[in-house]
Amino acid sequence: MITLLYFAWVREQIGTDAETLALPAGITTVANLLDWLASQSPGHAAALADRSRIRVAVDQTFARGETPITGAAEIAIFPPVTGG
Amino acid sequence: MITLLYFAWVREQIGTDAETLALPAGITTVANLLDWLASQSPGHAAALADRSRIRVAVDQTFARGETPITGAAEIAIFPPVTGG
Amino acid sequence: MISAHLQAEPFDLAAEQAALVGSHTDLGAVVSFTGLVRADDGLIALTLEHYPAMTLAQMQAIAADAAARWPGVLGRIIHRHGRLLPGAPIVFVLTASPHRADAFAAAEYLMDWLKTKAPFWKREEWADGSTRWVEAKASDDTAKDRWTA
Amino acid sequence: MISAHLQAEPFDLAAEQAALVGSHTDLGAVVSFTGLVRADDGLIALTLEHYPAMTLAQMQAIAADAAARWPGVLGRIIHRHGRLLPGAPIVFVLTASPHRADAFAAAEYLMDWLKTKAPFWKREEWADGSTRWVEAKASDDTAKDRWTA
Repeated sequence: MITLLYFAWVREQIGTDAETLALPAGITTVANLLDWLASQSPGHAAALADRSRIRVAVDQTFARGETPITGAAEIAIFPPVTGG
Repeated sequence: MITLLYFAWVREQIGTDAETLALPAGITTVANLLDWLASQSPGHAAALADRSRIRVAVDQTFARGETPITGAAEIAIFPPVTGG
Repeated sequence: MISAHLQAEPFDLAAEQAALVGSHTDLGAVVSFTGLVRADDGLIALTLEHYPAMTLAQMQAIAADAAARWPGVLGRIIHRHGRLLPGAPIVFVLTASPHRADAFAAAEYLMDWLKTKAPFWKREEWADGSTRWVEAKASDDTAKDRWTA
Repeated sequence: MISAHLQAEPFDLAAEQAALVGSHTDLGAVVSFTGLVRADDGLIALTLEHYPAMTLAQMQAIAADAAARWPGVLGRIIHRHGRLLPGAPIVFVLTASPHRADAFAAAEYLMDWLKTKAPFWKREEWADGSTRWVEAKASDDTAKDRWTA
């Protein structure tokens, strides 16, 4: 099981701030995860439509598309941070 | 008549913070003034011995050796400023 | 040592400065930066969302990084979260060092990071009832890049 | 508008900042610099002598110069004179502007001038009873030269 966290307009478009789920086999990178998530609901699809506007942290560390997620406990998906 | 003001160790070595006097004829620049002043007392001579350590303001504007002083009301003589 | 703080409450500039300087007598220079919510025309409020587990850790990491770059600098950074009104203080950086160059440089370095890389998302509320998520600014990225080039 | 003040009395950081920001709602960045008398080993006191007719006028001139270079910046500079003990605040620069870069740049510019060109002379009193007039520093001249090159 993995916990997904959503922030800002990603959260609003998906409609929840967190969900815990089991990933299907073959989902081993951040890019795999985003592709699979986008197929889960129209909200997920809308939120993830433009990947250039999506940033990801795996276990609270900024990650890239090729970052492995096997064994991760918490993955956060959000827009580019805007700072303070 | 002209007023001379002294600050910091220039003041201490000359022994007064101000004096008002009449300049002899031919004293028309800052350099002339310093040369003449240095002959006025041992304190003046000591204070003005090293001209590289002396700065001058004529009527409250920073001046150089060649700056004319004819008509000036107030000339201040002091060490390089050290700021705050 | 530069400490990092994440809070909803406002901060007290004079108290923070007094606490930082404390009994240190070798400090000649203290620099503060206070960021305020600008009342851009029609802005009603700004809400800062953050990632609780990550935002403070990232702030602590940049504070440690700055302390390593400027070993003589003491400091603290404070960032607020939640809903803030125009004019409200939102971010604070305080640095102190024996001489002014290090205090200024560390404060600017920390602010460049806080304004561009700190994990916050800002939502604006406007007088016409609309809301808008602030987009990341390219110009702020450029300011930060001065330090990593 | 950047105002200049020359006084024997201490200043109140929070009050100065509140007064400067006042009801301006377009200011996003406030930078303060506080210079303290450093307690270098054995220093008992520092006395600042100034040239009453000239020192404030020069401070007002640099304030006007900075205001012209950074037109969006509001600010104030305060310098104390007289005898000050280690730890005492001696000089203060406060700048505010819509964005941080101008506020930082104007504050550093003003401080470079105040630390090097302001017409003050400093006399140190030491624990062994000796006194010494501080010499002008070449390194401070260099910092100032960044702005005139």
